[in-house]
Parts: sequence; C-alpha cells; structure tokens
Amino acid sequence: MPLRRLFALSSLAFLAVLAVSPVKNALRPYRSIQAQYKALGLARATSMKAASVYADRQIAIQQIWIPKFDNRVDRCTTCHLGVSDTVMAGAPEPFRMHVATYHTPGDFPRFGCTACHAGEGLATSKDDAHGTSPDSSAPMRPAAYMESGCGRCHQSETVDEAPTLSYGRATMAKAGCYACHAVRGHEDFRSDAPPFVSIASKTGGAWVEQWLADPKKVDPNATMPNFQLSKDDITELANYLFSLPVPPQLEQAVEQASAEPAGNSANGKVLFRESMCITCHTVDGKGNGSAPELNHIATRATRGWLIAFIRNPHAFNPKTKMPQYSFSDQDVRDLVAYFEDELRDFDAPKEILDPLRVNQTLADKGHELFKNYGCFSCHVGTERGGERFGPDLDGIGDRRASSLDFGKRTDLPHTLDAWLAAKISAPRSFADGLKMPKFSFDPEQRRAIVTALLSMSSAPVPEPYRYIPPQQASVVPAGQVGEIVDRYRCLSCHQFGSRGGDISTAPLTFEGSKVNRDWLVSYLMLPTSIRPLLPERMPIMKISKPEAEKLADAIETFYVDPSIPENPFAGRPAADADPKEGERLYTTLGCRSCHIIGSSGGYYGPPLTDTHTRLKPGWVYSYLMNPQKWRADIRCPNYGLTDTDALRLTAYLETLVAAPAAPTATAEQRSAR
Amino acid sequence: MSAPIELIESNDPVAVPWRVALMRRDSRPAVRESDEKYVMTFPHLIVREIIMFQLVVIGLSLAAIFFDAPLESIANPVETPNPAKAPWYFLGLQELLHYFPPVVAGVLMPALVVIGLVVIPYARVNLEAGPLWATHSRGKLASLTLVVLALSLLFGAFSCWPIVIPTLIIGAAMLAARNGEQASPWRRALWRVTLPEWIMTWFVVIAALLTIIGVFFRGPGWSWVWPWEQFRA
Amino acid sequence: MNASAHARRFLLLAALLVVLIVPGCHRAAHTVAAAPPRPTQYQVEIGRTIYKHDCQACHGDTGAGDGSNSFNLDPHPRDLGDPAFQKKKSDADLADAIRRGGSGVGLSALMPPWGHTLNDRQIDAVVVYVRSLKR
Amino acid sequence: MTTGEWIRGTSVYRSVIRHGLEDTNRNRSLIIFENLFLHVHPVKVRERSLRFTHTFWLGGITLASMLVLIATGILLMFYYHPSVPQAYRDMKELQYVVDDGVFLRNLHRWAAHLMVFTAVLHMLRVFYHRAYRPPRQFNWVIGVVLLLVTLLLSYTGYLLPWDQLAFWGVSVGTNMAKQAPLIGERIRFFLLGGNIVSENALLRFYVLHCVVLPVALLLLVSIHIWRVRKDGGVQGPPEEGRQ
Amino acid sequence: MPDLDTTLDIEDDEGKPTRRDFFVQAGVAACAVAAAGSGIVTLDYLKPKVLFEPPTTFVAGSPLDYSDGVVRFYKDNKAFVIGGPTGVYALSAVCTHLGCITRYKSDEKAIACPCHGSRYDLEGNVTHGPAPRPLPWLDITEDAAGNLVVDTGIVIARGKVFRP
Repeated sequence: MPLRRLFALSSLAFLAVLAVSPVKNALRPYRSIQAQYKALGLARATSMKAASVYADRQIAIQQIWIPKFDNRVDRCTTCHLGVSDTVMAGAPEPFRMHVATYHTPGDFPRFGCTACHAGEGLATSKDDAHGTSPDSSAPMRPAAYMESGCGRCHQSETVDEAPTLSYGRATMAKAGCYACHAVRGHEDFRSDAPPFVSIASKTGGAWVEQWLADPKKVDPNATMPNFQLSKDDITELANYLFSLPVPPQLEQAVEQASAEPAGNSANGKVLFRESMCITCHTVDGKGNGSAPELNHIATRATRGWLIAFIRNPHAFNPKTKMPQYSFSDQDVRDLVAYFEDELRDFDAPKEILDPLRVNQTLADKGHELFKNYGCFSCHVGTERGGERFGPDLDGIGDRRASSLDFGKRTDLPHTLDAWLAAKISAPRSFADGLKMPKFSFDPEQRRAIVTALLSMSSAPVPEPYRYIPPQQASVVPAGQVGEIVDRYRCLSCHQFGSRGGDISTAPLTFEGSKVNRDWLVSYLMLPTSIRPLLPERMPIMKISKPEAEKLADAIETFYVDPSIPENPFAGRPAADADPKEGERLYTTLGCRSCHIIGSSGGYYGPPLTDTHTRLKPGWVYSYLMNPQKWRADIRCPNYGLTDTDALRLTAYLETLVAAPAAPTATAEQRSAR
Repeated sequence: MSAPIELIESNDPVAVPWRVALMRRDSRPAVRESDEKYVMTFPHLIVREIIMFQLVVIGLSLAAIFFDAPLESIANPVETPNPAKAPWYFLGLQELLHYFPPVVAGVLMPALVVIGLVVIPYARVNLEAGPLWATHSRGKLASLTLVVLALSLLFGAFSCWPIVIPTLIIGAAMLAARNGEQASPWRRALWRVTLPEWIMTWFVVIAALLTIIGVFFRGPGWSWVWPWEQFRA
Repeated sequence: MNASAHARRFLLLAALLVVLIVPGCHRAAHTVAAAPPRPTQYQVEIGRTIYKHDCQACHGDTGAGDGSNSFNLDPHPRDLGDPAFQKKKSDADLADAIRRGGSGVGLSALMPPWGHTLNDRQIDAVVVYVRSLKR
Repeated sequence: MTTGEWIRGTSVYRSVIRHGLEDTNRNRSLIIFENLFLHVHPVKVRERSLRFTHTFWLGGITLASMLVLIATGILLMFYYHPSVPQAYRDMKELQYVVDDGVFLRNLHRWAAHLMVFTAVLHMLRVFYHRAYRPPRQFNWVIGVVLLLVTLLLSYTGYLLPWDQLAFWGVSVGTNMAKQAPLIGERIRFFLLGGNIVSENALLRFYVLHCVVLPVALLLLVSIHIWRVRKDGGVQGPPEEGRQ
Repeated sequence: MPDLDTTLDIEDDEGKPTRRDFFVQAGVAACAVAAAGSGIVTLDYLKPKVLFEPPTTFVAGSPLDYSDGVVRFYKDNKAFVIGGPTGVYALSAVCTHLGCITRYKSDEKAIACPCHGSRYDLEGNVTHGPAPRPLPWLDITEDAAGNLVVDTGIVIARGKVFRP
C-alpha cells in the first residue's frame, strides 16, 4: 500500500480510536437518567416554583460525603435523585422517594446510603453500584436480608424496628453458635449444655445412642444439633461418655434415691401442675419450650437420678436455669412416680436405661471424636482450650463471594447470602470432613440468622455511629438474699436491669416501687395467676415464709425507681384525686376491653380488682403516664393522659381493694381449675 | 599520487569553493566505496515513524477500550490471595522460586543473567563467532556433551523439568547440527548457528517456558492447573 | 479517479469509524416503567410485628376479630379481613382510626388510641399490614 | 495576498519557522536539523534501514510506548494521592468520576506491558543481528540497564493502586530482594521504608516511579539513541560477506 | 506490510492537486483534529467532577442566642455571627488585607487581625491599619427548625441584618 494512503488511513483510525473514550463518556447512562428525572419532576411538580427547581437542574454527579463515617462517599443519588423529594413519593424507580423508616428520608446527610444498603457507593453506573456481577467486591444487601444493615451500627441483641435481625441474634445465642465461633461482644458466652459427669448414672447406653443419632428426634426442644455421626462414631462416643467417672457424691445421691420407696403418682400429678413446670418444659406440645420436653422423661433418665436431680439440680448442672424447688422428700418421690406412670415412652425397649458396658478401646476412639468435633465447646469439661473451636465470624458479613469456598455446592448462586444460608441448613454439603453439625432451622430462622451474620462487619463502625443502648444497672444482692435468688433461679425468668431471662413479663428492676410488701410476701409463698391469658406463670416453689420475707424486703429496698413518687397525690388539689372522675375515665377510655374489675372486662391485661392491695399508687400513676417507659413491649397503649387525668384514674383504681374474704387460692383449687 | 599539489590562494570562499586537507600518507582512513542508496529522512523516515506511533497508540487504545486494567479489592495485609502472582514478566522468576532455594532463584540466577547480558559485547567468542561446528575437534564435542549432561543433571536434581527438557532438546539440536554443512537445508541452517546464539536461544526458550508456565499453568498453592480449568482465587 | 471510487472510500472510512465507536458506547436502555407504588417488604414486616404485638389479642391472627381477648368484648372487634370494609376505608381512614382510637372516630371506645404509642411511620406500616389481611 | 501568505510573512512566523514551505530537499533537510527532537536523525538515511525486517521497529515501538506512558502518567498523577487508603479510592474515582480516567489508566497499564515486551524483543533482535559488536558495545550495556530500569518502573508502578494484586506482588518481590546475601535485609528495608509493606513503601515506590526512574530512563534513552546515531544508525541483520 | 518499503516519488508530484495530495491532507487534518481534540479532552479530564470540600453553609444556633453585643466566632467556617441592636448578622473573619484570620477582642469590642494590625469595628468597617476594605457581610437565613443558617459563599449588602 502506498505510504500516503497508509498515513491517511492510520491518521483517521488514530482519530477515531481516540474519540471512543470521550464519546463513551458523553453517553454515560446517568446523564439520560438525570434528564428523565427532570422531565418527570416537571410533569409532577404542582407549582411554578417547584417546576423551576427541576428546570434549573444541572446534569452532574451527585454525592453524599460523610468524612466522619469512614470517609464514606455515596453517589447513589446520582440516579436515585428523588430519595428525599416528596414530589417523587410513589414514583417509579430509580426516582422513588425512600420509604419512611427510623432514619429516612431525613437523615441521608448523616448516614448516606451504603451504610444500610451496602453496594459500591463510589460507583456511578448501575451494575457497579449495585454490585450485581457475581464476583463483585461490594454487592448490595438483598432485600430479604435488609435488616443486616441496621445491625452494623446497632450492636445490641435486640434492635427495635429490626425484628428479623433481633430474632436472628436471639436464635444464634439460643443455638449456641457463639460457643464454637468467636464473635465480638460474645467473648463471655457459655453454653447451657450440661456437663457429662453424671451421664453414666443418669441414663442408658441405648438412649445415649438414640440421642446422638438425632437429638431433635428424641426431644423437639433439644438445642443440641445433629452431628450426622456414623453408627461407629455413635458407639465410640457413647463408650467414651460412659467411661467418664461420676463424682462420688452425685453417684451416692442417685443410689440413695433409687433405693427410696415409690411415691404417689396422683399427688405427683397435682404437684406437677401447680409447680408450673410447663412454664419452661413442654408436655404434649404445651409449654414454653425453653427446657427439655418431659413427655418421655421417665424413659430418658433413671428414677434415682430424677429424684436426686429435682432435689438439687444445681449440683448436677451448675448452669441450669431450673430452680431448686423446696419440695419435701415425699413430694419429689410423688413427682417422679407420676413421671414413671404417665410420662414415659411405652414403646421404648426395656433395656434403654441399662448402663453401657464400657469398651476402653472404643472409649479412647470416642475421646478422639469428642475432641475432633469440638464437643467440649458446649459441654464444658477438662478439654476446653483458650480458643473457640470454629472459625471467627467477625467480618463474615464483609466476605467477598469470590473468597468463599463453595466446594461441592455447584448449585448455589455465587453470593455471600446464598452461601451462608446453605452453610446453615446443610453445613456438611460443601466438602467431606467438615465438622459443623446440622441445626434444624426453619426458613424463617434461617433468614433471620443470615441477616444476623451479614450484620457482622470486619471493622466496627466509627464511634458516633456505633449504637449500644444504655445498660441498666443490674445489681443482684449478695449474701443470703443472693443465695435465695440463685436457689430459685429468679434470673431464669425475670429481668434485673439488663440481666436475666425474658420469660416473665414482670421485670424486677423497679419491683420495689411497684408492689406492696405484704402482697409480695404472700405472692412469693403462693403465687397466683395475675394475667390469666399468659401460659407462662410463676411456679409455686414452696418458698418458706422467712425466705419470702427476706426477698421481699430486699426487693422493697433495692429495686426501686426514684422517678416513681411515693405518694402522687401529695401537694395536689383534692379535685385531682377524685375517684368518681377516674371511674368515668376508666369507662370512656375503654380500659375494660383488657382489664377485669369485679366480673366484667377482658382477660388480656391483669385484673384490677385488687389494685390497692397489690400496687402502690405512685406506680399506678407513673405507669398510666407512660406505660412503655417501664418496659418497651408493654401492650397497654399510651393514652397520652394529662397529669390530672392520670391522678384521677389512679385515685379510682386505688379504691379497689381485694375483698377481705377473697379466697387465697389453695393448691387444690388451682389445680382443679 | 606523487603529483605536486597545486595551491590556489584566494580570500573569496565563494569564488574558490575548494577545501584542502593535508594528511600523512600512513594515516589515511580506509574509505570503502558504497553503492548504498540514501533517501531523505523527511519524509521517508519521519512519516514511517509517525505511522508507527499511530499504530502503537491505536493498538494500545483498542486494548484499553476493550480490556480494563485489573483492579482487585483494596490491599488487605491479612488475606493473601491464592495464588499470589507477580506481574507476568516476573513470573518466570517466581516459577524458578518454586524449584530452587530463594537465594539461588531470587538473587544468584537473576544476577548471573544480568552479568551475562552485560558482558556479551566484551566476550571474544561473541565478536568472532563463526558457526559452532566450523572447526571441529573431539574436545569440543566431548565438552559440549559434558556441559549439557551436567546442566541437565544439576537442574534435574531440583526436578526443574522446564529447564532440563529445553537443555536436552537444544543439546540434541547442537549435536544434530554437527557436520550439517553439506546436509539438508534444515541442518545447514542449524549448522550456521554460532555458540553464543545457541546459548542465547537456550536462555530465551527457558525464560519463555518458565514465564508461560507461571502465567497460564499455575493455580492455588502454585499447583499445576490447565488454563481451561476454572479455579477460584 | 472517478467519483464513485471516492465515495466508496469514504463509505469504507465511515464504516470503520462506526465499527470502532459503537462497541464503546452501549448506552443502557433505561425506560421509566410506570409501576404503582407498592409497600416494601420491610414495611410489611414492621407492620406484622406491631400487629402481632398490639392488635392480635383482639383482632386475631388473621384479622377476623377472633383474638383470644375478643370473646367478651361488646361490640366485637372489627373483622379487618372483610373485603367490603377494606374497600370502604381509605389508608388515611385506617391510620386515623389507629391513631385516635374508636372514641376518636366516633366508634367504640374499646379500640384504644395508639397515636401516643406508635409513631406515624409505624401506623403506616400497620395499615400496610392490615391491607395484606384482606381476604 | 492571502491571509496565509501574510502570516508567513510576519517576523514572528519567520522567527519560528525558518524556512519556506516549498517541498525541496533543502527544506526537508532543514526540517530535520533545525528541530531539537528530529535532529537525532541524520538528514539522509540508508534506504535499506527503512525496511520492516531491518529492525522490526522494535526499538521504535518501545520508544512510542514510553511516550504514551509519559503522557498518560503525567495526567494520572493529577488524580493520585500516594496514601492509604486514598490511593485505592483514587483508582475507583478514575473509574467512576473522572472523565476518560479509566481509559487513561488502561492505556498506561497496557503501554507498560507493551514496553517491557518490546524492550525484551528489541534486545533479542539486537543480539541475533549481532548489533552489539564494536563500536556499539557500550550502547548494548546501556540497553541492558534500560531494560532493568523499565522492569523497575513497571514494578514500582505495580504497587501504586494499592489493591490486593499490588500489595502481594510487592510483598513477594521485596521478599525476593531480601534473599540477597548480607545486604538483602537492608535493601528491603530501604525499599520499603520499614519492615512491612506500608504507606512508607507506597510513598517510596511513588517517588521512584514518578521521579527517580523516569529521569534515569529519559537520560539513558537519550544517550542510547544518540549513540545509535553516532555509531552509524540502526544496524540491521549482518550482511553476507561483511564483517 | 511489504508495501511500506515503497519509495515516495515526491519529485514528480508537482502541478495540480492529485489523489496523493488528498491523502496527505486528510492524514494531516485527522492528526490536527486528534491533537486539538486531545487538548480539549485533557482539559475536561482535568476539571474535577466531584468536590470534597466542606459545605459553605453552617448552622449557627437559634437567633434568640444573639442578643445585642453577642459575638460568636465559628472557627471552622471562618465567620463571626454577631447580635446587633436590630438583629443578627454574619461577618467573614478573613482579613481583607492578606487573608489572615481575624480575632474578636471582647475587651475592646473590636475585631483585630494578628498579622499586620488591621482593626475592624463590629460592623466590619476598617478602623485602623492596612486593610483596604471592610469585612464582607455573609448571607444569613433560617431553616425549618428556626435555626440560623450562614452561607459563607454568599456576600450580601452591608447593613442587611437578619430579623427573626
């Protein structure tokens, strides 16, 4: 080719090739999107002034820059132009106004977009910003796991307005994930799983093998996961467990108990009911389910062990939530007799509780398995090392899909959430030789846990953005009162400040300001049902009078709230304490839809018939002013009462006194009901 | 050349455009008459240079338009990607590190290569090189065979096959070139190759082979993979 | 050199230009679809949580007005799933009834006002959830 | 008199362009030796040296990619901060915000690869054409040094994006340097400005990449090309029968 | 490309424009356009598309905080917000002389520049020293919550106080 022609051609190609990038630039999609927004705004604007704002818009990259928040730059608003524009409510994406949540749309300058939604904030093209390509470094949070964004800043277990996240965190704690996996903030986590020391005296080899094969099949309330063990593994582990020596005092207690005469099954049945065992345990599907199911309890443990355990559960498992009931020896024998008569698996083989004859070789192999599967993480014994058995979970929510090992799972989409969901439902399906056991989570739990996992960031958000709700002081008195509290395991159900369980709806943090001492003493000795609709009730633990008095005195002294007035009527005109006016309010506000006075009203709230006997007027008044202040999940609505109205209502309620002849329900009456 | 020199004196350089050079008889430069054709640099060379530059830019721009420069996630000192590969021109070196102790592969060998390259124009063998087998002697044959075998054994001891195999092949080719002056054109071409060219070819083949292996055939943990096998970082 | 040869050469150049430029500028075809506003899953979820906590005792799981606390209420709690009721009330009506209670909108005082307990956002979420109860 | 002619008549124009525009061999010569950049060329060149197979243009391509690298490199410096983590973010900014940023970065990266590649090929071409022989011995040595400088430039540029590729490439490379006996540790310490690949290392590599090595390269390239001219122009394949 | 070696027959192109001239002109023109375009694109490249600069507006609290004689210095924003007898106004704190940041001397009720001794009264007028111009007055408005918002980027007419 002649040189001139070549020169002309190559010069033209040179020009053309150099022009590509600027042309590409001029055609970047955000420009046409901004033009569309302008058109849409002009069409939707209702005033000339509003329209002129749209007309004057320049096409330019928009960004939210938050230097204090990891120097975050979010350019999402380059396309999502209407996120805080009320004109764009209900407009088609990408222009729609952000749906209202706690932080939006008012707080964009403080939080930006990627803090909650993730994605690549710097990007100005859709695919890059949303991270839609499979190996994207910053994929957006899928809508199903949106609440994981809340968990980045909100690090408490329960997060208001993030139900899925809260459920996920609670489920993780309950399933004991933190026993094997290290997670920031859960360094002190200890599993409630029982130690093994007494297993040889408790149950039989056949039962243990059944249990190891699938704990949930034996007890639907089981928290222990399924380790998917082979038959040989099970035999070896069982041998190991039975080779562990039982501490002599426990063995002696079990032996003595098994030698005791049989009890009265009918008495035991009554006692079982009034002790409110199903507040925690389940029988025939009834009960809270936070403790083992008792349907086949007599097939799970020997009679001697049951008697010895109920007498002193804390000796067998120092961490158990079960209170030590003050039953008489005969009471316990009766209870266990009832178990043996009715709560047993009649189809179970006879030898299910026969102790296992230990083969030391198998036991040694079992010991290896025990260590290999990290059983010691939950069942604390001598093995426990300093470190968590499983991999750390901190930062799991920031893992890139490309850094994950999908192993054999070729069926999964290459995303972090799909990987996590599969890990949770079938942990061993990724490769051979994995150790994580199978938990039987339902889809709702799985979604919640993945949400919680995705909220675990590698680095915590900077200080002003990290939110941990203030901890309430949670003092538990030491000394004799402390012993009583420990013996009856009050903390298993009641909250003391930020500590304690959530089975009871009555936190004890300010109980002293709430109830009268005398009522409290009688209640502790013989609890009555306050909210008939609730299945969880205070069990009758046969607390003795001196114990009850000590406890009540401590509560009246320590557990008070200074903001609750002793006498709300002090210094107020008499008209403010007019019970007549209060009674009228009671009717017009519709209180009776939930509360009973006398014989009429709903069963949802506690009956108010004996208000004066039970409650202090200062509490009633403080409660009426703002029920949610005392417990965020109180169902009683805040009526927004004026001070005077609250006082009048209090005055009316304080006129209600329990009839002097009111029957203090005896055990027989209650159980007959 | 013994005619007397005629001298013309003048003060007008325009009128008398002669230059005079005096030199000693024994110091005349040897001027070789050349029939080489010369052309004007502008435009002949300059236009070609411009076109060459444009073609380079066009090629690079096309590459830049269709292939993005790699950018992985931000550096994370605690997470090593697997495999951690250096840029391609160092992968030969990295491949060597797979076989030899670091001090050998990382320092000794590169240093030898650089020194070798620097001394090339000062080595007599490079300047006078005639075909390797232009002169033969039994000694040359024996020492060559010895060197090839010694090198093969040395690298074989480290099971560094990407060096051993080319060494043996090139050694075989060298021997095949022997007495090739009158043989087939193919062998004649081989016969013409000089010793330095043999050595350089040996080096280039090995370097290219190591680099190609490093770039295309190494996966996680520097294990062997086929380029068509998918591996995940 | 005739004119048609010139033209051919220009066409060739033009074609080259197009071939070079077009692949570089795949302009995302972005059309604004006219989708009706629909509540996000988050709103439904928040609404469900609040409903389960505050409303279910009287209005029941499915909104039929058969909650555990409803049996001795007179008048009986509203059946929220009733299509006629759903049709009659606008979102604003429902939000108003939740906010001000039965007495606030001239109905039974047994429905308490929630305006001091829930904020507007939460009430909107409950309305979204109540809408999802329509049979 | 047309405007063009008037412009060409002004003293300002004449002070810049000293010769007329007529296409004569005199003017063609003047173009070459009155231009700083072109005067490394002789006014006339051997016709044979224009042949593609004479040099395969490998040195020229290397030089062209160097020019591309300098142009794009200077532009890229406007949007680059040698600090952690801003360096990485700047890469993203080039991609997302800076017009043509990603094009320039790609161009820079691919030109760097091309330069290393053609420099190696150039060296091989020179070797097989025996163009290292006297009087060109020293120019060959300069060429070897240039190849090393090119590799170092490419390598120091490798760290600048501060991504995983960069970080681990440099970690591996500097650990190789550490293996040198006696001074290895010290070389690595000097190179990194510390014991780990940190922001100090980034800054050092940045200075090396943008100042020290380019200056060295430019000087050496000037000498290299000047010597080519002084040694009688590019030498192609050895001719039969000539030494 | 073997034809590259074809020699140019430059000597015989004299006379009227030919096809060869056309090619040369087209090539040169394309190069010129490419060069000019590269220049423009380079300028566009150098123009930042996003800025990382603090906002020019800041919230200066409630107007009620500024009774007559109250002077508050906003260090980050280089501005004084001053309560005058008739309302609130904002002054730039950047000395009009050479750009030093001025300070308020409460004992003298004056604004003084530490660099070259310029002095201003509380309305920004120069009372002493080398400063050539009075301190500019800054735009001041009210947001939805009733707080003052000062925009250091907008200079307003002197004497235009903000009356809540």
